[in-house]
Amino acid sequence: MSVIIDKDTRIIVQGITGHQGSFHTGEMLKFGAKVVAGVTPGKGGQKVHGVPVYDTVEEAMVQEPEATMITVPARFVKDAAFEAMYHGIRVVYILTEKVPLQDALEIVSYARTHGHVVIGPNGPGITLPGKTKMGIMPNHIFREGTVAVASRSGTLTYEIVNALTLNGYGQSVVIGLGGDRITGLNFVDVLELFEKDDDTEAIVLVGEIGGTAEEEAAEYIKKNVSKPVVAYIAGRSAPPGKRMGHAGAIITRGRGTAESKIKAFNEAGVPVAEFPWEIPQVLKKVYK
Amino acid sequence: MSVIIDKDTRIIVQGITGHQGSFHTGEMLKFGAKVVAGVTPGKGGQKVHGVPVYDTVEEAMVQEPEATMITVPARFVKDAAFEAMYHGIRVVYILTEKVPLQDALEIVSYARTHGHVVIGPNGPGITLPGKTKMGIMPNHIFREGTVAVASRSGTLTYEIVNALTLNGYGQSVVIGLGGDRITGLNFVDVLELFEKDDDTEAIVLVGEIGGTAEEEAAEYIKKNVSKPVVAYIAGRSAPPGKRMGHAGAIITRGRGTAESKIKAFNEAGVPVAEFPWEIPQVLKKVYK
Amino acid sequence: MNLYEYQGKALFRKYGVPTPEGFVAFKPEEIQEIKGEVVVKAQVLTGGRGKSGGVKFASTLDEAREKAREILAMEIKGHKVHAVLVEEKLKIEKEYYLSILIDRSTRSPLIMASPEGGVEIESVPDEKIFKYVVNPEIGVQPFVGRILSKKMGFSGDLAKQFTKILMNLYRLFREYDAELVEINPLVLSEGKLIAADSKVVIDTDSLYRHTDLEENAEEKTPLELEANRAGYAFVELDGDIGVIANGAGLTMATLDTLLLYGLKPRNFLDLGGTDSVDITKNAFTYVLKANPKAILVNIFGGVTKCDTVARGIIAAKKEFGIELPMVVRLSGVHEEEGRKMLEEEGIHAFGDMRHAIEKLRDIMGGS
Amino acid sequence: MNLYEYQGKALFRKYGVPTPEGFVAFKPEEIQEIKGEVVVKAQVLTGGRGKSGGVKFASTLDEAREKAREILAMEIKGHKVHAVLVEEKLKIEKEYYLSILIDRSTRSPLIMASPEGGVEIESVPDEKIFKYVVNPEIGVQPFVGRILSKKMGFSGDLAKQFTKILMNLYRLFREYDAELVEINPLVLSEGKLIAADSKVVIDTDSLYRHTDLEENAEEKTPLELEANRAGYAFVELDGDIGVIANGAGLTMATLDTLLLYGLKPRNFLDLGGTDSVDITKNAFTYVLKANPKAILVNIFGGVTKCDTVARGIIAAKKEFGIELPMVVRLSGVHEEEGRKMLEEEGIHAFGDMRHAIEKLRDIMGGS
Repeated sequence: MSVIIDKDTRIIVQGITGHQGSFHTGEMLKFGAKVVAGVTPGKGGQKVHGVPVYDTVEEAMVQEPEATMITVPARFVKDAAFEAMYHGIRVVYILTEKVPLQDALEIVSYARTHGHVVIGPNGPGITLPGKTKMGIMPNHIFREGTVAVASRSGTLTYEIVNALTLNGYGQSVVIGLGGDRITGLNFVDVLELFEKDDDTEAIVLVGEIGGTAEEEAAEYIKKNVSKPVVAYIAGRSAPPGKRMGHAGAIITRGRGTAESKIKAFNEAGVPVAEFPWEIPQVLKKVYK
Repeated sequence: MSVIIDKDTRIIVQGITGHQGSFHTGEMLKFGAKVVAGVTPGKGGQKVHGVPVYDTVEEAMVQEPEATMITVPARFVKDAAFEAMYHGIRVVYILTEKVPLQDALEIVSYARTHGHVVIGPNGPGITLPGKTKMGIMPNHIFREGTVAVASRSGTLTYEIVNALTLNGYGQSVVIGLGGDRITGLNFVDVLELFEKDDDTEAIVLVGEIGGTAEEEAAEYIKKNVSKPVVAYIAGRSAPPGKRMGHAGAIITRGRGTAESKIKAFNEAGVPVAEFPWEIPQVLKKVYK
Repeated sequence: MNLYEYQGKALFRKYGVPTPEGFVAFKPEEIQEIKGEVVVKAQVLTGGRGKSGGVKFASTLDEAREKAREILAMEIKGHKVHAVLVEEKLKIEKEYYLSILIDRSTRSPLIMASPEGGVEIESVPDEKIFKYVVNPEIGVQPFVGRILSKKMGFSGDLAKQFTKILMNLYRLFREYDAELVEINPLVLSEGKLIAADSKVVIDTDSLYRHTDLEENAEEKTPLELEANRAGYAFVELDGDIGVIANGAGLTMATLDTLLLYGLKPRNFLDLGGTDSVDITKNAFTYVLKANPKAILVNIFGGVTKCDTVARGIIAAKKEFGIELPMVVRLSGVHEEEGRKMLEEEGIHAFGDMRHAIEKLRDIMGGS
Repeated sequence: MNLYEYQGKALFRKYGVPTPEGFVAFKPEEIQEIKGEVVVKAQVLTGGRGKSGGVKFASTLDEAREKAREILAMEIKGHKVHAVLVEEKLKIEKEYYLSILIDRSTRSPLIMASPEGGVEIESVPDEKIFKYVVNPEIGVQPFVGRILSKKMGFSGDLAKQFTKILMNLYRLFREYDAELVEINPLVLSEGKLIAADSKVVIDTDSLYRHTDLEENAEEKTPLELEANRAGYAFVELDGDIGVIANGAGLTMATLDTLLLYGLKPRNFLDLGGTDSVDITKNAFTYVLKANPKAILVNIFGGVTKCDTVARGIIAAKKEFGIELPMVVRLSGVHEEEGRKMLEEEGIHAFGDMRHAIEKLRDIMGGS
């Protein structure tokens, strides 16, 4: 089965000749990903780890890519994402951080109404152990298995995946949704995919304070998810955010805090681990 | 069967309290159309031919409309069309003429990627004799039957429909695509619908010079249309348009003239009538 | 509405599209000073001014004024020269072509670019014209500039210049409701891409939101203008049958039919969808001014009441004292009543188009 | 980035959102003239200035200067007053509320409007707050103004004013990359709707394209600013354990865990995803300036090389002469090598988070 991408998905890397682009292309290839092309304006004709580089996505389309990893500077992300979508690339993963919010809004809004999937911005990507990887998650922490992980964090995801692997829980898929306020996928979107995925038997959600994605996930789980779900929430200790002030508070009306998220998960029958390393033990209570 | 709308389609009229809106609401009701509401800002609470008027489409949604006829001044059309689409109204028929081209472009472009059907701007609407009517075609010229008509003109459509009726050819559906350079539907779109429509056995296309919609229709008919098609082309006598100059000529490269359209239709096995009143005789040669 | 070159270039500058330095002059004396060698260009709304002598060079003020005087006195393809544009003479290294227009069949803006500019674009082979269909929901992002730059052979700084020009031109196209913006040639001069000419066509239906643009009347004949201002779609033709019909399609079909019957129309006049006595009556004003030999009225009244139309025709006949042969086709609501009224006034009236036109042919003695 | 009221109002005026007449003054002497009665308002990036005496009225120039002097000397909720805004005193007939912000869950701009403005919006019941989710592909067309006007009780000219304000505010929101634009109160004064206050928050990540906006430093402590400018996500907290970790999520989880173990963090410092000796080393500069009692480093090295991180830590210890207790968790590529290097320098090093924090607890004598 596949979740968003599968082992045969042909991937390009926009920004492949940059430090990150080049390094992670190598890592992805080692993991078994089919990286078929790279794009960097002005660098067409080069090769990176044997992968041909093109000046434009239009030219790279000869390699028939279905997914792209975008790792260009923040101010060029909107351009790169629309370049990919204009040419029909279905999956757009944005690694770059500090993408302007309104740019993300435009990208995600267009994608959702035109049948594209956006992962990120500002997330570690998606990994299907034993199959493929698009992103920057470290290769060595994974093990093929039946637990799907979705997370709003980066390093904390690795921490938890690592704990799962060390405790014998392999993963069917690990998705980093991205740490920004507007992301292409939220928990509800991926829960729907995980529930349908034959390779997934249990689900781990790694949330954090801010927004109401976890509360919405809890609602969704109650109604639509039959597989066992466990969670971790980062940010219990954080002082309430001041940025959005009163107006922000109206949208959330008391939701958005760690307490609210933990309560919502508990009410949905989702146990929440107190410490990141506890995830495997908590999982054991609900899943073999 | 239905083509875009059917006898049960619930219709609203945006601009119902205007002269045209009010008059044609009455005519549509006489024809049997289910006009369930009207919208005119500031006129909420009134009735037009017994139809309740609301200030906003949002309020009119209690009547569960699926289609709207827009007959507001040209500069307000974009606003009205997006108001309808925002609230999920599927079919948007724009009667108004002189809608700015870029407004039409935005409306049509949004509609096509979001599953809405736009009829017009600047066309007489759609009539399904014996079933329903949305638009301004005169009620008395129709007769229920098996011939589908699509036209880029207004009055010329009536002329031809009238000739069909007088010669015993009733109509399954008559659509006025609209006379503007950007319209929601073109011949290819409606040919696809006519081919699928069980009530339609033969097709009449009324084209005119400019653009390449007729040439594209001819190509499409060759490959995809099994039902007999006949055509009329207006504008044989017109001097070549100067507006778009050389650049326009590049797009069309000699197409777009009456000669080119007639030739394309003939090559697709579509007989073209020389005079409007000849359509029934020409039709008789290819259809009972 | 076509803009003059100088008007189009003013919009270019407003949107950051580089143009040569220059100014417009409506009289030779308005040329006060020139810097170095200049080109003096006729401002007319037609092509081919170069071949007609409408583009001249000058290196002194006197010379520039003299050339301006010559050009301002010219008439090019029937168009009086409106003004001259006096511009620095560019050192041209290469000429390109760039345009954006509305493509009806994809219902999208279409960009066309060619490395072979400075000539009529129809003469450039298809494989040398690079096309890009703009998705209006995406617009023109920098990547479009990169795609076309590559094909045009621009790299480095030139690719950046080209991308900027393209994006700015697209903004102009959208914000000024253009049907066409064209730069031919876009010239490479001392390392800079510069719009050496401009062709901008603004959608007439959008003019209410561009009150900064003056109306350019010259594309139309004075009679056309007069009729258009009165609300009639009116075009002068070179035949002798005055035509009044309703609906653009039916009016076109009427002209077509006349020609097929060997009769030549003097005009196109679309009454529109109205049914008022006055609107019908006043339409005759413009048809009569065109001095036709006969008049054909072809009304398919959908919801138009034919008796109203008949009243308008009769009022025109009386008020304007029309003696010309007149044939009327009237079909629709109250058509018999309408025809009866006309017959009583000695006007030939028919219920169908064919018989009306055949009658007219008989009157005119046509084939 | 929060804008001061006067900065927000400058943007309002630029976008045609009416504001009271007025000017900003950083010193009392900058007030040169007043027209009629004025209000002198503290410019601070915090709410509740009214209750704290930061809003005063004056009717003469002397009085206005005196009030300005008082206010400029104030500190409101720990914020020094940055300036005063001197504005005409409005005749307030009614106060409304209007805001646009990004709603994460619909991934769309959200408009909120209420006829109960002038109070903290949280205190207004939900049924009095009208929400409209903007489809970003449609934007805010006039119909949105009509929908909300009706709910707000505006009709006729007021509905037109409100619609115009709403559309202009949305343009500002989009073009200035705002996260929030808020008018509270939007007042009705002598038949006009006027923005009597402004709250505008600009997305920090977009500031490169808004070079006209000055950076407002006051939201952060000087140490935070210094660390942020050096590229570290850094927030001061009120505990005593200095924290360096990598990744926002892991850093947050580290703070959470410390608290659950009875230890209070002094700061949040996210190293980011880099692995250079210098970046690791320099992070200690800011942590040390916060005077912690101990330091915890928690690195889950995905692709970060742990020996590099270890080298950075050792360099910091030596260069800055760190004597504080220090516990390091290092996991990832070359982790054993890294830990060995640290142990050799007398730094406690662990491969997992739990044991590192338990060690720290033991050192600090916590629960």
